[in-house]
Amino acid sequence: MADLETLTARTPLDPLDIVIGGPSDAGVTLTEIPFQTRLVLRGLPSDKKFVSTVKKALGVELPAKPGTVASSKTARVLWTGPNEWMVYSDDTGLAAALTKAVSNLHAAVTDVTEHYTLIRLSGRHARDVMIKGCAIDLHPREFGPGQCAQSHLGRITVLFDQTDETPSYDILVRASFAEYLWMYLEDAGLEFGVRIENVG
Amino acid sequence: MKGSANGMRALRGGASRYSIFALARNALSYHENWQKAWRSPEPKPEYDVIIVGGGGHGLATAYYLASVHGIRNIAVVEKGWIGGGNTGRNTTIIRSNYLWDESAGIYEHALKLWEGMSQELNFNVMFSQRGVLTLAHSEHELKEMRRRVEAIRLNGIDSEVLSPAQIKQLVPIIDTNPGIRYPVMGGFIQRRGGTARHDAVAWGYARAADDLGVDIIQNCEVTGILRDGGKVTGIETSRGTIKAKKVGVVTAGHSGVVASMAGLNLPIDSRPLQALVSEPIKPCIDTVVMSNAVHMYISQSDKGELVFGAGVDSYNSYSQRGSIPTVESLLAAGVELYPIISRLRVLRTWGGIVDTCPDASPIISKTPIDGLYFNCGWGTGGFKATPGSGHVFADLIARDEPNAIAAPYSLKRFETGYLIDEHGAAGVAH
Amino acid sequence: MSGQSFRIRDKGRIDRSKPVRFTFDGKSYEGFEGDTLASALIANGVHLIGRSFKYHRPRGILAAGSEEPNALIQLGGGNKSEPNLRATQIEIFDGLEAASQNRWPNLKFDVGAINSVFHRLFPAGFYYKTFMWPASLWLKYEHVIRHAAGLGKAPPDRDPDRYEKVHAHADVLIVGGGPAGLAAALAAGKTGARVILADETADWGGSLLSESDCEIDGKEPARWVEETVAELEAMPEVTLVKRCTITGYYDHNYLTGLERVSDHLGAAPEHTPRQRLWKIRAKRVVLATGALERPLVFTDNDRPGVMLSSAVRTYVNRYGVLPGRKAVIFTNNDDAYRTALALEEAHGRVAAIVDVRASVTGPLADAVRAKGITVYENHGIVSVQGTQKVTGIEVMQLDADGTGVTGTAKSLNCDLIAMSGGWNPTVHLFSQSKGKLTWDPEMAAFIPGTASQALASAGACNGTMGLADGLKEGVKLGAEAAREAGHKGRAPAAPKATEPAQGSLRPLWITPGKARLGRKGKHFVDFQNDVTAADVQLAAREGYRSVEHLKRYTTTGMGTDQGKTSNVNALAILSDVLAAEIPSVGTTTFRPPYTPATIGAYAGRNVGKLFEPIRKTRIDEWARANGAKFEHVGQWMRAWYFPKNGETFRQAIDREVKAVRDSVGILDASTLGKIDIQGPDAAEFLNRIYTNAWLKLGVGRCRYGLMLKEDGMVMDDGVTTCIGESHYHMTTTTGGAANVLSWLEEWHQTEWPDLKVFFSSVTEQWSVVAINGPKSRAVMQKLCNDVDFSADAFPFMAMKEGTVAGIPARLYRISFTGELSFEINVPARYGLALWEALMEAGKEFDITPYGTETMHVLRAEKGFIIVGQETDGTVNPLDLGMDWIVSKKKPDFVGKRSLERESMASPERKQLVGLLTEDPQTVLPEGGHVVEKLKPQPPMVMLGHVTSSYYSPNCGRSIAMALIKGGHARHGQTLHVPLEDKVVKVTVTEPRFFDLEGERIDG
Amino acid sequence: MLHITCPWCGPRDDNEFHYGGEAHILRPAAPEKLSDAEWAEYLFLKQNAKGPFLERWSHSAGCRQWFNVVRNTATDEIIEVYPMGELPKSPEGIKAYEGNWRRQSAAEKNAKAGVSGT
Repeated sequence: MADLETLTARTPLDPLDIVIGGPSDAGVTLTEIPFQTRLVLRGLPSDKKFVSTVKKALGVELPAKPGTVASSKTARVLWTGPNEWMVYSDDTGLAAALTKAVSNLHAAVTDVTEHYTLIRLSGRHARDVMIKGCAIDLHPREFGPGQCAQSHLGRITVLFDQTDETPSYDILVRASFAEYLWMYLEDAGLEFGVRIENVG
Repeated sequence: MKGSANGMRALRGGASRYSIFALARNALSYHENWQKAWRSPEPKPEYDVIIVGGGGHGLATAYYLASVHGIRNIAVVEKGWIGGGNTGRNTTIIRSNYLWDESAGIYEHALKLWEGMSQELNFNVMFSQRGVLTLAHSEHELKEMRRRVEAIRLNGIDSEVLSPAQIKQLVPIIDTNPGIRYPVMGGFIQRRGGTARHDAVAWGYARAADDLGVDIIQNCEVTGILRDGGKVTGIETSRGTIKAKKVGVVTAGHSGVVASMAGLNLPIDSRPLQALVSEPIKPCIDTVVMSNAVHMYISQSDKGELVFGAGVDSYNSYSQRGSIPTVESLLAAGVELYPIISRLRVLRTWGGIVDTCPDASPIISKTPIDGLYFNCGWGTGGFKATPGSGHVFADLIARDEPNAIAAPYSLKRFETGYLIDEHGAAGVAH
Repeated sequence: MSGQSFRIRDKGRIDRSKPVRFTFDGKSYEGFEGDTLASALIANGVHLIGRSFKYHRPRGILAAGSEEPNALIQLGGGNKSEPNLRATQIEIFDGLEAASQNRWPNLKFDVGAINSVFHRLFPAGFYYKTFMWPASLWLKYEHVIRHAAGLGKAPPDRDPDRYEKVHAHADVLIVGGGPAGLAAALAAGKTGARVILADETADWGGSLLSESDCEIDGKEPARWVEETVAELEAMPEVTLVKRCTITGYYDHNYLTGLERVSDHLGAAPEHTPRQRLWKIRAKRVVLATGALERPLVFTDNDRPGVMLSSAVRTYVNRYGVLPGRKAVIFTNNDDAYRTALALEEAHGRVAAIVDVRASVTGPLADAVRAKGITVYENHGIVSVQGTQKVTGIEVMQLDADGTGVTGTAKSLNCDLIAMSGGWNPTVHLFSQSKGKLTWDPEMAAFIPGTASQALASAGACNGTMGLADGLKEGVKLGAEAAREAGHKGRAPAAPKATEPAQGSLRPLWITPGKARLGRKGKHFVDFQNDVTAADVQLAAREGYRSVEHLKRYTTTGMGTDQGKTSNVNALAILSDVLAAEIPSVGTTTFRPPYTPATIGAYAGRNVGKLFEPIRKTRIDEWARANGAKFEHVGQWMRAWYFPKNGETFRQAIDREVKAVRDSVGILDASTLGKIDIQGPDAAEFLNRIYTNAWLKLGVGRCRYGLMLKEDGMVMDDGVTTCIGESHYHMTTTTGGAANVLSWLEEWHQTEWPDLKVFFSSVTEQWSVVAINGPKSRAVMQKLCNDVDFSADAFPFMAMKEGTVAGIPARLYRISFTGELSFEINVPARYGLALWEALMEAGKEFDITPYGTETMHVLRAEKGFIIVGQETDGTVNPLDLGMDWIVSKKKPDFVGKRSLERESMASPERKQLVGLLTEDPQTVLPEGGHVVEKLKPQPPMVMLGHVTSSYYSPNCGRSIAMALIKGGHARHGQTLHVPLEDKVVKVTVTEPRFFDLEGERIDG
Repeated sequence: MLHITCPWCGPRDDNEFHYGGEAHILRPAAPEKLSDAEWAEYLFLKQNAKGPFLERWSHSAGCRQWFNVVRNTATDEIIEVYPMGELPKSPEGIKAYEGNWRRQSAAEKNAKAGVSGT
């Protein structure tokens, strides 16, 4: 029931009643991207059948290099472990399709769309905000678009990838930690000015 | 307990006895005539008992062997300087309000000895019974606290439940706002608990033991444990071989290392434990306050430094240094509970090595080797136990048989499964 | 009025166009921008700054940097007040308020000074020797001692300022912005390496800013500094951080730094942090931390007006102030002669130079003599006149071996004594990094030996004292470090530098006085803690022969300066007494932080609402809006109960508990841990992890499982469902979720990697609503028409998929209450919608929302355990009477072998029982302990404790569960629970109280 | 703060990792064949070496993978990182492995006799 979705779907940040807006020259902007399809894909890279099947289904080769991202029209695939990937997509049917594709292989597809939400941190000071709470070296020489990492941010664990040179970081956070992360980023951004672009 | 604990037996007669009068008298001679607190003799070829480890526990063991059991031919061998291990690195908290009967037994035994220590040793260890307050921050912790308090009370040990209002009165700098993440929902205090001057404990026992003829040998590292078949015959040291009928090992932080010299394996991991002090400030907290939920405890030294203790670091290490995030979260918790400390400054941080057992309880035990005894695995509880540990260990060594207090702490328990699980009993969130 | 009568007309780097007003002890003064509080006070002729810790002796300014032991200040008031700051480090700003410490009623007249009258009663460690009788009085003595001690005061309340943290990474971190550090930074920067250069002061250049008698590449040192800094600032990969003290050197080249971002501005602009904690991981580190000058230990060397020689030069050349109008230089080396020349150049007068060396020659000596300044060779200062400010001295000739004096004393008038006892390289960070120090007899100091991390020391901190050599070393090591970090590039040529040549020094650790040491006047070693040479000797005589014993017994080096000016002097005096070589006596270990670091900076933003995450479910907002009371469960906030207006806790719970059994109740169970398990070997894996059998669980079927630790103790429990071919959905306790997932991963990866199975957490993928009670089926049927809810079609412990209120859902027929019950799982975004739909549909049955407390009561009525309440890590399944779930057939599972130890089945173990109080209305306190033989008062033998206790409206009485020794054999026995105020009589029963036949499960 | 190189994610600060204690403690394949004392060797006894020590870590804040590390517990220097199921290759690691009393323990013999993990 489509209307039900629009009427009642709630994102983990909705209860914060966040006010959209802020200075136009803000050093960072914050955006929530709540209901994008997110799938945990498990399988063995050594399993040729698995790799080729998945490539067909996602339209892109699974990133084999730790901390890298591969993108196609349908999906963005982040390396999260030697036998694990995080798949982002706007195709709501992807979960079913992918599950079906790998059904008789040693592989697993787990829908975690609701388990997480995604917060996009962008702007000329985005990196300065990130390194306040993240110990990974995000210097352009070390970390750029197409790279992802799982690490601590403040007091929680997140998965993030850099999506452009601005820089912008898409930070995937467990739904129940989203409120904390949002408050954290807002506070950390204060000295540079924060603009909120979208929530929910 | 014989002589020692009840009898305030005056050691050191006359000139060398410490008192305000002695101070005045020596002032006249510009303090040029004070005797050595302890001799630093050359090791003899043989002793009845050798205690390996010149920390508080080892020196206390030697003292009680001499004073209670009348054994005088004793050496304490220390690889560095006495009191240089955990004795001189801990946060000096003393209490006996433990959950299990066995723990209450040993720690209360210790506390009773603390209460007469300065007088017995004629050395002011500054045992300050300012009270040790333990906080509860959730419904779950309140329940755990109630369980603990009831057990302590029925063991005949003093313990008192305090309301947040009473806590605020006792510790004005604490934030009792119910809205914070770890609200102060209650607590219990052991008024007989408190702190002591850690170095003084080692020095006091050393001086008293030395006075009874015990040889305290510093800068003497044990390199081997000599055996004849199943019996111990002495030790190899950096200063040569020393024979002995019995050897008691009390080397907190290095128990595993020494055990392996005797071909023994212990159920022990050695972990860093960090602590720090702030710059001295005028008195602002008169009690020791512990908060297990946020892994921090705080007290204020007589010099005015705020003394903070953290939780044990997660990995094995002998480097006497922990990980900085442990300190960061300790101090965040500090500011959360005591907002006024934010602008104060950390003066000194350090790490000790704690030997932890799977059940977070110590080992006071005979070993498969006749005449070889181990006292170790005190984890973070070592300092408060010092006199009790030394007292029962001396008894074990002298009689080659554990008394009722020491018996539960045998190595055998890891085989049978009769553990005394103090951290298990701390409970997990449901 | 400009009271700056000690300001030098044509010197200093202060900005005379920017006067700054500040107060000290309430009196208003003027200084200039660029002044420190110390230099500004000197400009105004103020030299009495504080009182010492023990004897309350008047103290002035000893140094010009962070090593200052005396001039400690309480800065500001209210919640921004800060104790124990060094006047030498405080940059003044308009409106700054400073106050002296540790004195009463005021600085000039301090009652505490009485201590110095009785000083002979207070030798080192006196407190160990007295205050022992009667024991009961110690707390009283202690009270007095505590209030006498303690320096400054904490602010009254919460800190209004912000603190930041930043993680930084560098190819090369250079610590110290003096000549060597700047040279190193330039060399490293030119290779394109990522360089961080940090300095603890507000200005680049370090010692160069204090010198007027040297040149670099033919330029004034200050010019060279400006040009170098400009060049560095132009390099994109070079980060320059001023006012940043590198405080700690930890494992694997991890260093911390504290940057004072806005302290010098008085108040931080909005949102700007006050301070920032840097956490730096560096591939290579170059230490260029300089050296600290040593005081000389002579009679009454602590009087205001006695200063370190280099500090005097700094005040003259860098700040343009004259610390005294007539100076005496007291030294054991040539460097102090530069101070004499600097003073002369600044129109100050130098009464004489007193030098302990037998004969002094060389360019500096010649220059001084050329100015007509008398040099007393082989002499020492034997007395100092003036208590609140030096007024004069007496000098005498030293005897042959320098342990006594001969001849007659000559008196000299002076108001300043500039002393130099040589230099200690600042090896603190090197030592923190676990590097080994070695003793350099040439300069009589410790210098870096073998390093144990990827670092190098350049310049004075390496014992390289000459300017030219320091610059050369900086350039070389900076380029080397960059190369080792992977950045090629040749080292540029080192700048040429000229400065007066210097001869060697004579270490004379104690300057003899007229009387025997300790008899007349005091030779201070540690100024802040009032430790004298006599104290050090006393400690050694009493057998405190290790350096650590010395420190701890005398407290030397334990002050807020951590012995920067005292440690080596103390060590040397100790080794004298022991007649041992200094290196053999050893040095003390240096511990972080290098200088005291703000607690708030370590806390950063992890305070208040950001102290720790609080996790909420998607139904939380409804509970809040509907007046729920909450409890913390691990990191989660859970609705505890839902009081209606005016209800007490007990009334609310009774209502909720009855409502569930009479009609229907609704619970937010979303916090339960959920793990998605897939793979052909999933069942086999579960079979090894759980105590019961899992190989034959059909699709759509649920089973309760118990997990043990390898030691046989209960770890976690929950229901796991087979939701498809080799696909399982595991639930765990709320608090155990994370642990269980790591537990599964650990066993899989480290023990059974051959098993084909994958685990993923899905805890928050699903919102879970449990509805319980006879009417729950009716409610379900109203909202879901694609599932047959009849008991046969949808039996207990089954799972079905359906659509509830239009939301795709998984329905589990499992029960934690013993009632007919459904746990509805929907995608989290619809959690709130589902809840509201159920509330609406349940209206006609008066559906009752309930929280964790009612859940606990209901499960207790049925005797279901809660891990963490009935268990505490020391309880095994047999103790719980759950033998039924421990498979006898399976060859092995985690914990099986431990369970077979004789002790695990011992009848003496604490076992789970029910307790019924004699008076059905009495509710036992949880945590109460059970005894068999009641005694009039403690101690008494305990059997165990009450784990759960409630009033059960459904049983019409109180119920309780307890773990007691031999409990299973005690059913029917009468025991006692002695409480503080009363004793409760109880009867032991089965731990089950309601619906013993289990007839309600189908509604 | 230790800098530990996750075999997959590269060098990270130690607080991203979960410590797993002594490595190469094989789980007995037939526990029932062991005496209580022998079982206790597997369950409780530690090597706790001062010096090169073989230990397990898991990158819990990252890829959640377990691996082995040779670390000198006296200096905290990390000598080698190697995968689960393999043995150390560094001389220090090999020495530490072979020198461990566990190699002779009944529990390990029992484990090796049957199917074993790492």
